[in-house]
Amino acid sequence: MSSKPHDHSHGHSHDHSHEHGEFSDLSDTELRVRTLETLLTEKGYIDTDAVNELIDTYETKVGPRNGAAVVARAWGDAEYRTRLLTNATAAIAELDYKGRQGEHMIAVENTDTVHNMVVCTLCSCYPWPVLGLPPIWYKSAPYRSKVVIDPRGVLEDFGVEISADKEITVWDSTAEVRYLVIPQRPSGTDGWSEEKLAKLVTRNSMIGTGYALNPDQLVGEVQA
Amino acid sequence: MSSKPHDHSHGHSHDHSHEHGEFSDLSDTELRVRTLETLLTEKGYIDTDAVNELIDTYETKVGPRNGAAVVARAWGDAEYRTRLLTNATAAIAELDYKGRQGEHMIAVENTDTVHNMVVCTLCSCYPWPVLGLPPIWYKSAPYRSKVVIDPRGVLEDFGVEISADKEITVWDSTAEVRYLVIPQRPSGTDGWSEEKLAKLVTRNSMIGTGYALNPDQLVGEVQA
Amino acid sequence: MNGGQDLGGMQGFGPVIEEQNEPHFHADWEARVLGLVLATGPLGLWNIDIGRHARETIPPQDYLSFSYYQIWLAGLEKLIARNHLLDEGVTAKTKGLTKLTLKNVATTLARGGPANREAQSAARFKVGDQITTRNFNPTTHTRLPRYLRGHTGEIVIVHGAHVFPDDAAHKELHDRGENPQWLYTVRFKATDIWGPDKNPNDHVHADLWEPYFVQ
Amino acid sequence: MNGGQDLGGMQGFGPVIEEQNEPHFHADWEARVLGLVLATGPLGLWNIDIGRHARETIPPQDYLSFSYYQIWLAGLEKLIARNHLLDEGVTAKTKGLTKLTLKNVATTLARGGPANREAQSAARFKVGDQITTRNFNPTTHTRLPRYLRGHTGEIVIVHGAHVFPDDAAHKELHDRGENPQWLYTVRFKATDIWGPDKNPNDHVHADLWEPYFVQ
Repeated sequence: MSSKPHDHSHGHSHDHSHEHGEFSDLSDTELRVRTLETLLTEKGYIDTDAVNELIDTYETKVGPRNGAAVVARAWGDAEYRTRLLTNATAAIAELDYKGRQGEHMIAVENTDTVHNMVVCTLCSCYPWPVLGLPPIWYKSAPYRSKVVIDPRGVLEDFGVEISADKEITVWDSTAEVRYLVIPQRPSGTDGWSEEKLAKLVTRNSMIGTGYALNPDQLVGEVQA
Repeated sequence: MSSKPHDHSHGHSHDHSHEHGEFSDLSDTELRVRTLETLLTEKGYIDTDAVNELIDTYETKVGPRNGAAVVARAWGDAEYRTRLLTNATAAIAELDYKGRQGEHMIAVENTDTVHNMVVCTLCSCYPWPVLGLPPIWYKSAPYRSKVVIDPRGVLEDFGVEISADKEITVWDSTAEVRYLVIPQRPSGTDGWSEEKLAKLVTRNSMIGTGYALNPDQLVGEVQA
Repeated sequence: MNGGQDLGGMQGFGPVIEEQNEPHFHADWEARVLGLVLATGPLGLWNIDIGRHARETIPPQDYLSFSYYQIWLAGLEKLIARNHLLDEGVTAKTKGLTKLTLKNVATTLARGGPANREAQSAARFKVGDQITTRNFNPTTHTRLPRYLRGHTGEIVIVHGAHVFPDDAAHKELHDRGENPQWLYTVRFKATDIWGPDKNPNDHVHADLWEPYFVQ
Repeated sequence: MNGGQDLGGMQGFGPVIEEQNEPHFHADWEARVLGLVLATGPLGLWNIDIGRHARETIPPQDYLSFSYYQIWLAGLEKLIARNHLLDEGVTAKTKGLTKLTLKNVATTLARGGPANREAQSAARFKVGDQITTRNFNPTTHTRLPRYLRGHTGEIVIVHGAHVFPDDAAHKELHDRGENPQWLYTVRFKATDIWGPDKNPNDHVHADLWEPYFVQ
């Protein structure tokens, strides 16, 4: 039994003081945000309906199913795959996915010899039009710090096995270029429709922290 | 007036959880320490009188007056200065200052052309036998991060002026060698006794974040 | 700047943990912060690089303790304060600003903010060239992370000229505007960046502007 | 390891602020932590390098938020837990350990813990030699900070052989003991370490062991 006499309450003390960014609990943060929104609205800088629509767009309309459709088409259509690898921004726009945080897209393809992983070590750059908003782990210090120095350790964290003689290539999104990983098409999917193929394409497989699902993983699997 | 709607309470929230090191306020820390000491004592690992004596040693017996005596002697005694610059550990031991965190001493001398500053970027290494326990700022992230990359900025933080054509040399205590800066002897102190000279030697002047006092600063000046 | 945001190669944060069935937002205020950031951007008072610098100047101990939307919130508060948006007597009208309305949301998002610009000069490097990154440590904004400074890599993509963040983030310091520079994807060997014990098959790519290279 | 402790060259923490009339301790518990660390060291269960590694493995967001005695406390708790000192039924007696007593305090402090050892071989470098530091990024303990990796400097002092922390901190991983190595003070130009905009007069010195140098 541990003899550590301290608890795990949320919040910890500071002996040093600093002048900004502090708040004691979530309700304080909530109050800060509410006050900010109220003031910005009152002073005419923002429109509540627009704010709601912005949130709704990324909560319900834009997400990794977009990217899955792109990948499925690339798997099924050799000419589309070539266009995607040559000019990803245009090829993705063919499916009407474009705009903010997807202005300059590059698609990188996993093969038998290369596995791609995407990160933004400096902030949280992520291809919104095809993947939606990034998950917490993508924006977190553990992922951002580790994947460039120990990508194999990150794959282990995700329970993903990879051979030591396969190249791992990490793409650090340091500019306004955004990366989409095209995972390898699973075997046993010959003749599948794009709709059915898309179901195999998980969000993590398009970041590089996972593979596409195998057909036998499809039943009952929640699509991330 | 600032319109920021958040307060400055001590403590802030964590959305992520981690498994150790958290505690909600100082009284929790106090409780942890008390429990730890009680258990260690009960199980026979430590002796309360010894713990008290260890604390008392560094609270009341060992401090920067030791270093000031060393510096004053070096200022007044050319042969001692040579011994100090050649073998600081032995020269400092002549004054009976030695032991823990002073096992391997090097004295570095400020001149008209070189100003020395001491840091431990990786932890808090400090020459205890001559300077006692380090002040908070010496152990703090601002000092440890900045003095190696921007020593002139640190001097500015301390209100210390230095010419751009004087060399600043920083000593990062990465091993068990400990550094003592010998500040420049102020003018107007000819013929002063070692006792009187020692009063000019501040703690900061022996770390390099200050100069020795001038004679006219001596009256009413609290010796750090 | 070498702030809390410059995380590449740091160690000790523990494993990457994926939350199962992660919601888009973990509290209502997170959604509002996203909305506020997206809604205030079109006011045109700051660009993406200024926004990033506002976040990366959060003191490292806070940057690393905050959740990501707390970082965004702290950054947004700075930008709002710096532009005096909430000062007494100041309104969008007095500032001559037009707010984003509901009917413009979709087109604004679809337009995004392309960073490519007409080149001011010919590209100095081509695919296959070896480059060495500069060693510098500005206190200002840069997108050359510490772990890629002073290393040699190979150019694998030439993107054209893009807004140069190191200048675009600092209108207050100098008047270089967007100062577009050639942008390249550079391929580095993991063994070159991190040392010989790394897997010799592994590589890291980053998108770097011409001024980041030793000329 | 590239943990929260590796602070050299980080930016954004703000100015160095000196507390006027700073007390030795800001709370009673700080004094007790100092006393506990100093009193448990002589039990001989860990050395200074193991102690440092216990502190630097505190997650960076905590390391940077804790006060320094909180860091010491968290490190001490780890060492105590790892050595099972407080497990049920375990005592100093059952472990065969002798506690530091009052009468031994002065001599124990006066003796300290010298790190110099007999050299296992001749020194490979002498004063005036140029050396280049290795580029490595171990997850284990090292005293070669990130900001000094892959840089060239000049040897200015030869200290003799000292306990090699990278090995002494990791008895659990390998049995190299103290593996003493030649220790040197190396002088680096600020412009070499940080870039050409630094003052060409300025230098940084660090104490580095022979295995840190490219051979």
